[in-house]
Amino acid sequence: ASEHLRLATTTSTENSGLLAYLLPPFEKANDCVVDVIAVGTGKAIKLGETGDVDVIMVHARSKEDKFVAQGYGVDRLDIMYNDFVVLGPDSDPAGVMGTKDAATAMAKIAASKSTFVSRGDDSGTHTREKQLWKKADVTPSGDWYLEAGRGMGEVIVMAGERQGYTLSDRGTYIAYSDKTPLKIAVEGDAGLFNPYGAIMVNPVKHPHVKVELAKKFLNFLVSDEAKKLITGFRKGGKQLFYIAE
Amino acid sequence: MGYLGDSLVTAIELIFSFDREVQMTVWTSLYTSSTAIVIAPALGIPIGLWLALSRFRGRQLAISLLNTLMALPTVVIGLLLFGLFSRQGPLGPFGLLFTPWAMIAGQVVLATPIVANLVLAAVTGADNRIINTALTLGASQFQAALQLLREIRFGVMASIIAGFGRVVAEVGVAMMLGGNIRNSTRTMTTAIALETSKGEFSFGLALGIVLMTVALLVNLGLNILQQR
Amino acid sequence: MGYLGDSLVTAIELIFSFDREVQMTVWTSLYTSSTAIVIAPALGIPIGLWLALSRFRGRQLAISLLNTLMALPTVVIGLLLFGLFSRQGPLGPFGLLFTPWAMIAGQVVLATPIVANLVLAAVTGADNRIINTALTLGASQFQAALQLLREIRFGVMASIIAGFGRVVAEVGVAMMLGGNIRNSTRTMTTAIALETSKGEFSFGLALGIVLMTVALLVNLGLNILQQR
Amino acid sequence: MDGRLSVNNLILRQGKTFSLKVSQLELLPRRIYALTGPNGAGKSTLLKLLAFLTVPQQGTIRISGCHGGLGAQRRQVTLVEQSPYLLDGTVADNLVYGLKLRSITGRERQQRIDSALQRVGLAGFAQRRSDELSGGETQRVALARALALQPKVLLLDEPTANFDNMSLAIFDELLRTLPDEGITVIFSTHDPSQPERLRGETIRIDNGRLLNTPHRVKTSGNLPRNEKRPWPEALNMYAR
Amino acid sequence: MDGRLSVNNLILRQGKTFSLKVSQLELLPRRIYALTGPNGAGKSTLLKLLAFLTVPQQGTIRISGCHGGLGAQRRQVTLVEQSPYLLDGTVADNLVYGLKLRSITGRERQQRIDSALQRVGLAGFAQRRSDELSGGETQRVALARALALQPKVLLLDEPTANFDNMSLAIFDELLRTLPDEGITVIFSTHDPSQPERLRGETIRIDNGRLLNTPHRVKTSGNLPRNEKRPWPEALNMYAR
Ligand SMILES: Nc1ncnc2c1ncn2[C@@H]1O[C@H](COP(=O)(O)OP(=O)(O)OP(=O)(O)O)[C@@H](O)[C@H]1O
Ligand SMILES: Nc1ncnc2c1ncn2[C@@H]1O[C@H](COP(=O)(O)OP(=O)(O)OP(=O)(O)O)[C@@H](O)[C@H]1O
Ligand SMILES: [Mg+2]
Ligand SMILES: [Mg+2]
Repeated sequence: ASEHLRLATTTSTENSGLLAYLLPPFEKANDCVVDVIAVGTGKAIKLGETGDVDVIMVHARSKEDKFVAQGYGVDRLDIMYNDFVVLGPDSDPAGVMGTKDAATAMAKIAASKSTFVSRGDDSGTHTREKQLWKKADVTPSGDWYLEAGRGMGEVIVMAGERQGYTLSDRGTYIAYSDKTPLKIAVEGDAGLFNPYGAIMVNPVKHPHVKVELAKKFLNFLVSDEAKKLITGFRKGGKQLFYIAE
Repeated sequence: MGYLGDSLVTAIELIFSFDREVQMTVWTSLYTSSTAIVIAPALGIPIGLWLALSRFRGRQLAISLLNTLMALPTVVIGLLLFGLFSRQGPLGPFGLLFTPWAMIAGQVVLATPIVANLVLAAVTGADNRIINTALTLGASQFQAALQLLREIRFGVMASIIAGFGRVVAEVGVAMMLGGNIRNSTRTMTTAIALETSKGEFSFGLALGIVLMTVALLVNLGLNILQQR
Repeated sequence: MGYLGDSLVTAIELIFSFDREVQMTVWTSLYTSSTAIVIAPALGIPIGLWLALSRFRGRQLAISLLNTLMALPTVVIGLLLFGLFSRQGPLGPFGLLFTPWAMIAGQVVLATPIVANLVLAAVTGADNRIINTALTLGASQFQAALQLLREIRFGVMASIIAGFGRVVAEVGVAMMLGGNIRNSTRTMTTAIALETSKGEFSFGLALGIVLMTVALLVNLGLNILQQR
Repeated sequence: MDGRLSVNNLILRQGKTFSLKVSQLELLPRRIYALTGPNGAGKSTLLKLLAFLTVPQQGTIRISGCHGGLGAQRRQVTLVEQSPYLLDGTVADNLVYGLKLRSITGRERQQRIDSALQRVGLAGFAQRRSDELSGGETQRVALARALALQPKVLLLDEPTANFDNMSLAIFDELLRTLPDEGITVIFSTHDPSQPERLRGETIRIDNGRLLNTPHRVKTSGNLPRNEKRPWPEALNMYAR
Repeated sequence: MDGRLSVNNLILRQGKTFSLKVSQLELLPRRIYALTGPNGAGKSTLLKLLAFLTVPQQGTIRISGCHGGLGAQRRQVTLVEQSPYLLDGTVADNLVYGLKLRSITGRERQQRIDSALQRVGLAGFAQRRSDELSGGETQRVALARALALQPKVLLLDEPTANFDNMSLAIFDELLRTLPDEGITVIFSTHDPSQPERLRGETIRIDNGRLLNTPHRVKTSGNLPRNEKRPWPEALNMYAR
């Protein structure tokens, strides 16, 4: 008989285990259950548009802004960020291991026609990848560029199988680190930061949205308690998410 | 292949740990599939019977259409019913999306053509004296059809088993319409898909083995039922 | 429901635009499924025949196991064969992973139990004089079995159509073993799944309509074949 | 008078060449009729029509004293087909089926089953599986199954084709008693002496046309041309 | 001598109560044998064994001059079942099937089909669909289908049960000529006069035991107790 709040979010937050760690205190305090629907960024936004969830939490800033601009969402909040890494095989055919600048590394990969596996699914990660190609002034195409159209983990596995490069969020990479021969080739570039935002679905458009609970949830996400939980969350001994300042 | 052994061990552990979450998932899988496979034959058997026994213009086309419905991908069913159950859809106000009922509805759509087609095939292959025998012994058309079904029960049961296999193994409908919500609409298959996407291959496979075990038990039960 | 109309229009546009990428996807779906549905009956029909005609201890259990294989989720098949085809797996050196061949292999695993089960059901329901008639007219055991299949061809065809529907509609195997690579292993269903995950529901549904159209054409073809 | 079968202007076309035409036929209650004629004459076709199992393209069949539709009329009549289908299960299951449909239960059901099996010489066969019977046993079970229903009209399509001589004697005996039980019997046969033995009236049919109707002689005026007339001359007399 | 059927120490148990036992039986080539006995005596069971379609639990059946396995022996023998199954398709398809398996093609194939249909009085039936035949027509097509194969041994299980009188005459005529064509015929029948008409030797069977063997009289020593002996006394003589 406790109230249900529906949260559509990306697979990366759910699969990392963060939500299972972050949500129980909120659920307990408010006597509610948060139903997590973990899908691709695009689909999460779509579920917000159709009003089938109360809150969305995604990482694709441009799409989020559009979502709000079109009146589907209100109260966008920056919650946290993690970072992307460029992964590559030990053999490093493009010679990018240890490069500090992501765009340069991407250019090298394209120039050497080393296999690169793309998410190809308009996800947050894919959007970022496209930005990087643009910055590197490359239009990727050809046999070396595989557009897989799959989830992050699967793409890491595919890149591993094909001994190619790929762009991944750090959390998923850590989860897969013992299942893939790939190593981090590039990290730490500011262009690889990956902010997550949470947005409430507009109750004017969708009157059944549980405004009270959704607001409480958004407030919780930016509360000190949540911040402590997020920064304290470790996987394999590593911190995955950071708080936006 | 390395993870196969791990998976077997994990599967056995999972089965005997009586982990509440695993039990819940098994239960969700089972009761959605079972409900669907009670409803689907209620629709599919009459359709199959009717297509097999009646003769009308366009019957061949109708059969081809029914065949085609067996090729309906679960994602497409998911999309279609999403439009129905979503807040903006005609059934939106009932709030059925992301509940087991939406999943059951999708699974019924999935299984009905299978049951109908296989019943059609079974009736077509049946002895054509059955109906007349029942009629001349005093059966009504409906009673004669029932008797026909009894005579070809092996084929009818095969259609139900095929339908059950299809719905218990499907992911798309459960994902789209159920939402894979933990402790609510997470089924064995969506859990497997989730674990696989997390890279937990051996855990995914272990859940697969649990699912197969459950399906085997169901089939053994049905088999015993059929023997009688 | 709003996007249903959009989808129909988009589907018709897609079909008549002769978009190269869509054509490629249709073609990949068709030729992997078709190849699989040529191989699966070659395995499934003998299994079904044998289970139907032979009598041995444990036969009932074998049938239940075969029934259970119909409940094998595509993701599980994907996981199993992934272990086989991956670089570290026994067949790794052949580099079959993420090629159509791996998909075909998975689809064969998926369809074979369906074909076998439904052939088993058809034979069980068949007139039990057929085999003896063929034998006494001079057929060998093998020729008699062939004649039996000819007599119950409606049931056999139904099993193949069901198998075809299953593989052409499946996503898991194509995703796991094919990799959904654009212009290479992307099938209709993986494309639909992708568009859906992007939130492009109406485009996904449009692709679904295209897939149904293709499946209908195939089934009409099979239907004509069967009529002869 | 109840249980009178009237056929009027019946036409049924079947296959490419065969047509059955019966302009008029009256079958009186409590009588025995024998339907004779060569293979392919239309005996089985006519019997199926009389059993309301096929619907003629033209014309009517009516059973007097019955004011229901097809289903109600069908209940008055039972046909034992030339090659009868036994329902899956035991012999008893086969006999029970029609009784269940008529809500006949308990002692009466058991009595009818026992008596019917007795009458066809198959007492003790109740628990035999229906697919483990010999040809003649199968035919006799089908006959018992019909007898148990006590229909107004009993249609038998070559009921004794696979009977042994003992069963044949039993059958003849049995049939003679049925009119007294209020049952009209119409049976087809190739045994030239059977109609006489049973004191039945013979209806002869060939090529889909009746060569005579009972109770009065008819000219062969409506016999199609090119008719082969394979029926032995010796039989060209009307029984009884 | 080729085509001699020898049965030795045969035992076949079937169902709960029935057993067929034949200690010794020799059937000579180019002869006609009639198998008679009441319903459920075991006629069909024996014929299926002789056709190598069932395997006995004990004992052997051998056909002389044939040194192959079961398959090769089966090719020498053809059984027309009591209730024959016609393959889906036309009458011609049914006759062609066995000929195809024997690689008989062209003119000879056509001749054999035409002649076989002619012999059973069904000339012109070649293109009829096999599921649109009357009972007697079906039986005759099955007979023609077997004749076309020209087997060494022809087994007929109540072949004339649904025959009209004309066909019966044709059949009798036909059967008499088969021995001259080198064919041994074994047929079961309930028609008491048929063995005599065909000058066949009668083998009588009851309750799974032979009451006589051809060529010599046998005591009923191995007849089971409680035997009902329903066979009319008048027939207790051996044909020919
Ligand atoms: N299902 C059918 N479709 C078309 N024609 C049929 C069908 N059944 C029978 N016929 C034809 O109709 C005619 C009459 O058949 P019917 O079975 O009534 O003959 P019958 O008098 O019962 O013969 P029999 O003594 O051989 O049983 C035959 O020429 C037969 O070939
Ligand atoms: N499949 C079976 N399983 C068990 N018992 C059977 C089976 N078929 C026949 N029987 C039994 O075996 C006995 C012999 O049957 P069979 O068919 O050989 O008799 P038949 O002499 O041909 O009789 P009919 O004259 O009635 O054709 C009968 O008691 C019968 O009930
Ligand atoms: Mg007939
Ligand atoms: Mg018999």
